[in-house]
Amino acid sequence: MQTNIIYHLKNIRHYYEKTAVLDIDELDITKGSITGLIGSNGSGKTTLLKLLAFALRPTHGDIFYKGKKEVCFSPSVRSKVTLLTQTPYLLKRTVFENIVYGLNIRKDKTNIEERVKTALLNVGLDYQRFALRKWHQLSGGEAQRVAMAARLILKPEVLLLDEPVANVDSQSAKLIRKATLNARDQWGATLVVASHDLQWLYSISDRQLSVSNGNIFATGFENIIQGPFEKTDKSIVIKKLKDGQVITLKKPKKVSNTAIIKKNHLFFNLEEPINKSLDNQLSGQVVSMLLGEKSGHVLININIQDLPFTIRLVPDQVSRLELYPGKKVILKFSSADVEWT
Amino acid sequence: MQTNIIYHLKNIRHYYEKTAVLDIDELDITKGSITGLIGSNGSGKTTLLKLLAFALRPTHGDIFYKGKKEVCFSPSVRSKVTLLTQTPYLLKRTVFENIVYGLNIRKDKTNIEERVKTALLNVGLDYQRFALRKWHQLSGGEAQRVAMAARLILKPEVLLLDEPVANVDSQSAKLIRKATLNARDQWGATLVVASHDLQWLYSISDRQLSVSNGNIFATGFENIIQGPFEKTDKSIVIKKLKDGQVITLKKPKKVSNTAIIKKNHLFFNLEEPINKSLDNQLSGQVVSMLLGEKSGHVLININIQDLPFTIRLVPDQVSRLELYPGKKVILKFSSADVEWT
Amino acid sequence: QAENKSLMMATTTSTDGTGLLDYLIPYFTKETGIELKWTATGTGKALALGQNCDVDVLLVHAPPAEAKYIKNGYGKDRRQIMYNDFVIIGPKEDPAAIKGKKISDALAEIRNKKAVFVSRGDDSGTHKKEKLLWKSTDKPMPDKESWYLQVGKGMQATINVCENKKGYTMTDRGSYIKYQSQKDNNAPLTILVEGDGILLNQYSVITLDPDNCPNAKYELALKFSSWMASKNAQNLIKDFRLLKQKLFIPNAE
Amino acid sequence: MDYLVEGFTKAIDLLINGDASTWTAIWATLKVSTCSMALSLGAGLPCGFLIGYFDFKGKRHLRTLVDTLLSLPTVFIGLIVYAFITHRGPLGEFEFLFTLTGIAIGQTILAFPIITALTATTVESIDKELKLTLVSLGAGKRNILITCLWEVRYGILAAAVTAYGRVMTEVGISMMVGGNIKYHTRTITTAIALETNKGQFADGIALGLVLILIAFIVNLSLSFLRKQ
Amino acid sequence: MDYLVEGFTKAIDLLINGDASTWTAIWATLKVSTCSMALSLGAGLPCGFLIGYFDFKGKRHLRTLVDTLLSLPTVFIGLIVYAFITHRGPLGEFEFLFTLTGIAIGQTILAFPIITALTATTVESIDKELKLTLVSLGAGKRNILITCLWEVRYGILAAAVTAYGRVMTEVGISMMVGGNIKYHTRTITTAIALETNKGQFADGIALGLVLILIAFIVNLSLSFLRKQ
Ligand SMILES: Nc1ncnc2c1ncn2[C@@H]1O[C@H](COP(=O)(O)OP(=O)(O)OP(=O)(O)O)[C@@H](O)[C@H]1O
Ligand SMILES: Nc1ncnc2c1ncn2[C@@H]1O[C@H](COP(=O)(O)OP(=O)(O)OP(=O)(O)O)[C@@H](O)[C@H]1O
Ligand SMILES: [Mg+2]
Ligand SMILES: [Mg+2]
Repeated sequence: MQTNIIYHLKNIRHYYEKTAVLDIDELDITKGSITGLIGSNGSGKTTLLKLLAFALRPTHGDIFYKGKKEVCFSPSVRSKVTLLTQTPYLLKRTVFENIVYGLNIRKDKTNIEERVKTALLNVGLDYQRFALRKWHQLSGGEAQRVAMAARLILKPEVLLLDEPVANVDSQSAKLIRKATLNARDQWGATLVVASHDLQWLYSISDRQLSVSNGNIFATGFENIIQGPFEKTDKSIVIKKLKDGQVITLKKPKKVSNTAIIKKNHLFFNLEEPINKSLDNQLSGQVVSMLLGEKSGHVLININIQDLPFTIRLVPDQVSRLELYPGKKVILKFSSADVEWT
Repeated sequence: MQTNIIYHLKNIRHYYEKTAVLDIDELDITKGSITGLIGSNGSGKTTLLKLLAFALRPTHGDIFYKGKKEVCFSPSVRSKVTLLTQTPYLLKRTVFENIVYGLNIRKDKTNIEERVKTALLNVGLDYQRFALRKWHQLSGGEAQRVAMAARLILKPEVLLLDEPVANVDSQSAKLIRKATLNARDQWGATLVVASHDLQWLYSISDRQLSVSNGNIFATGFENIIQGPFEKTDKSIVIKKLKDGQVITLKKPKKVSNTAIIKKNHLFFNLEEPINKSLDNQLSGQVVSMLLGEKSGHVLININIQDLPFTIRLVPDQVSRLELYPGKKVILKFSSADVEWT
Repeated sequence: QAENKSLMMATTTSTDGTGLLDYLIPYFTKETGIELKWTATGTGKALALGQNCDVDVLLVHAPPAEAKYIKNGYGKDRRQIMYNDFVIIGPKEDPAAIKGKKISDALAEIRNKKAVFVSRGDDSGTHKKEKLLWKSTDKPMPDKESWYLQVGKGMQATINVCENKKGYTMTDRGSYIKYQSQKDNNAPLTILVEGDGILLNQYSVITLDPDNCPNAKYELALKFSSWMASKNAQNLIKDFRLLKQKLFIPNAE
Repeated sequence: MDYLVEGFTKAIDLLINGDASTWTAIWATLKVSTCSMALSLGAGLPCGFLIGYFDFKGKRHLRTLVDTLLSLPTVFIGLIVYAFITHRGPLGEFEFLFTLTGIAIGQTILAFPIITALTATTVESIDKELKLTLVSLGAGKRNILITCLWEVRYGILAAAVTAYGRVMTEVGISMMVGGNIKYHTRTITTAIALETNKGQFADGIALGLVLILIAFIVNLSLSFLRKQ
Repeated sequence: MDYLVEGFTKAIDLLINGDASTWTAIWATLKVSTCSMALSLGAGLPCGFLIGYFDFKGKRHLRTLVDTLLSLPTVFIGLIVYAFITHRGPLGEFEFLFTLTGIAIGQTILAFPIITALTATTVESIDKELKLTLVSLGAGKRNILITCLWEVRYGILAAAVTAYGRVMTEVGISMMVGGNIKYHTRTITTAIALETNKGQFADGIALGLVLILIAFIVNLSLSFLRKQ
């Protein structure tokens, strides 16, 4: 069991100058898993990925790789972990040279050309058209995909992807998804992927972590309500929405500005009531319904005003509830079911 | 009428070295309109936007701005048209200085601070936290949004946005959407926006142009089938899908590799048949359903194998058809209804 | 072997600049089989090089300094080889009217008239001599006076400044001839004072004291100094012409 | 060897109770180098920018030319300038010969290619995105010039410092054009050359140290422009 | 004025039927400058990289120091080197005095700070993303050094060219350490100085032109490394 935990983070705190940006008490990542990182801008995804890539040293705390505490440049991680940075940097060389760079470092010279061909193919680029292009002769998405190819060709143990499909068209996104899954299935790579394209991320990751200003909850696609909240009496806090609707929540023990409501605590008006006081009844609208291609679940995004909620159902549930985008619905949940970070 | 056409492109051909990347016979953009550019990577969106920004001179052809033929640096466009580049570049200064840079150029000094505050607010950044940050102390999405703010504050006549929401979280994407619409409504800005986030793009643009290797069709969200096609007899061509299904299409007059099928020529099996030979009957699956926030329409994405099709319905149509993500459907259309570019 | 058959000499710019060495040394090498290299610098640096044993022999012209040098035990057996003489040159117009005067009077005139006088000011043999002459006018050495320009350069450069400043200067004849030749003999500066005994400019060869510099090639150095004093060499010096004019008068005992 | 030590003490002595000649030399050096730096920067920065920023045919040849000018020997420059400003020369009437102005002219010619070449290289390294951004923000030609130079300010600073070092330490021009006239056009470097020629190595070292001290003070004050 | 023209013709004459002394001078110049460039690049590039790439406390002060070394007068360097290699000096027995080796040593000291300072500045301008990319691709320290320098190759080239110009044109070191001995340690620049001292301005110009021609050829061949 222990053996197949590849990353173990302990009491990680990271500061830029004085500002804390990451605060992780404990985090395990199992071998061969695909972890999705979700979080608003500036929540700390990139920072976390840099830490995992050992490209940045945490201000406090240790990162264990395969049970051993590792740091920058230690040979046991150097050529095993690779990171696709958020804004990929291409060396001032041809596409071909960019892709083989990592191989050259590893002194790996076996049928390069073939492998470059396949690497490019995996990201949907044609060898003939692109191999000899200069680094600056690419479009945004093409550059992004070349960078991706340069990582895939290394067949690394750990593949860290920071926004791999930003600037990438939907077709290519599919390809990258395929390549990603392929990496896991073919050589058992462990992947950590940060993306704002929830549908895409949901379609590749078997576990989602939401990052919210430096904190991590090992529970993806939960519904996060950010403060500010107003205190009324000792026991509860409330958040007023623009249209006058009010969300009531049980007061947090320690001060906190981030409330979480688990999916399974959310109910539709259409569902049969259950023995529980669902004191929050919020009317909203279904904005989108996405099929999670791996799980076969359907993700249903509902806006209460501009507060987004997500519920996960199986297709026939959906059809039973007769949901469709644009449909008005009422969401219910109990103020007691809130969890605070 | 003529007066409210702000851009008129005529016989534009653009080449990088020898390779042609843009080929537009004619294109008009009306004042105060919001145009969405859709297209796969490398289709030419960025190039087109650079041309519209007069930051790049087309190899052939002319661009008329408000009826006058304009070129780089001509004062009548210089301070009126502004472009948000795909990978935003921040000057090596503080966020504040970055945002006011354009104003300084315009010698505009009236209550700067207030305007910066609102500009930052419009992209969801807090003045206190960010104004004095250095350019390199920002996360990817924050940088993107700062760049956006630096454009919005100029209140330009024309705002060209290249992937404004790549790297941006969904909340901020909403804000940017609001700011964009606001720009049009408040000071009648004309916008051209390129994005791969179709839902988002659909939610802001009143007209979509698909760019496909250098060609432009003034018809958004149509279904584009890219070649290669196999010729069988003189009159038709076919495309075989992996699962053996076959698409048959009327042969193009001039050689072409891109077939278009208009939405209104697509039909569901569930719909009552009409007097027309729908010789294409393709089985696929609904993958997502998105509410077009402006039009109130619902976009339904269907995959026939990995060939994406899009249909646009009104919500109650959807509910009548009882569509939901994951549902198997049959798409029908007539091989005669194809259009070739 | 050839290595220790080669000799290093430090000399003054005038001997090198006039081309005397280029003319003379090949004969020396031919006759003695000794290769001679030389570096031409100011007298002061030449002596310093000797003092540090970086050269084997010196050919210089600053009798007082030389005496002191030998007294300090850096040098040995100084041998007079030849002399040329110094002249005072100035503009043809001769504003201070010093033509034909005794040297001390001439300098006095220049001082009174505040006529521009350009000095080497580089502690070279020439400069030392000039200072000597000023002393002979039993007035304090001029220094900050606006008409007294100390240029701290080689002779030609100094003459050059002098011409541009339309001033007077003291130079060795050789350098003047060379300068004259460049102006193809219609030079704005002409000789105004010459032939005074005090104006003689004695060149001597000095070998380094082997006690001070054991590594110095004393034997070869002696060979050189005696060759320079030899009939043969003296004749060569006598016959040396720069632009058809005698430069150096051999006077070795 | 020992004259190094001696030179050190002498340097301190010079600075504490330095004689007039030293101070005038220092003063002359400062005046001349400042002046020539100002001129060469004024001319070199724009030229460097134009060469570096724009792509035009013959650009590479122009670069080669400028790079070649980096190898102009100071004595050579001295001779050229002299030819023009000597009394017989075309600019004779201005009487620049044996003046600090004359030296400054020569040193400007010396520093100009350095500033130009290094500026051009730095500007060439500017990100294409920046150019695009500036144009799209409505920057005019002047804005672009200034902003770009500011973006690569550290490169420009390096160019300036390098040129300054060259100007401070050159001898050939000061000798030829200035004439190394005591109390007038004698600079520290010509003084060093002179002392060395005299065999007064210690004094040479001392003056050298003084020069370096000056350079150090200048660079120290510049270093506060550096990235913290 | 007229000696400029004369010098030009003389230069051509020198090159066509140049006398032995000219050719030896040219040869000496080439040997010495090549050697000192090789040494200073070998030492300066890594130093410059380390200073530029890493952030450490005291970095700014180190930069200031290096920048100050840019203002080392050549005569001063000459004196220092002389102090060590004179027969009385600690390195006396190697007999570097009045040899090209001696000059090369001095010129290396001259070029080293230029290479270091300019390399450091160029490397500092390297994109943070590059560093991250290299590390994440598993590049070792040596890979990083080489790749980074290659990424900023034009900046490095500029540094080299600037240093080369400095080395080619310096007089002080060659004079002091080399002794300007005809047929042995006479370089083109010392020859120019000598001719000028003799008042043979035309010859000075001629030799200067020869030097510039050499520099031109070198830069021309380098220019093919430049961006097309
Ligand atoms: N060099 C820096 N100095 C100071 N603060 C920084 C620096 N880099 C990032 N930050 C801050 O740290 C926080 C986390 O940054 P990070 O890049 O990890 O966010 P992110 O989750 O990747 O955001 P995005 O989705 O926009 O990429 C942000 O608030 C950002 O402002
Ligand atoms: N400098 C260049 N030299 C040569 N070809 C180029 C250059 N820049 C872009 N291209 C090519 O031109 C085509 C259009 O590029 P463009 O950036 O306009 O595409 P795009 O639609 O913006 O793609 P993306 O969605 O990835 O941004 C691409 O095929 C690209 O490879
Ligand atoms: Mg990020
Ligand atoms: Mg683009």
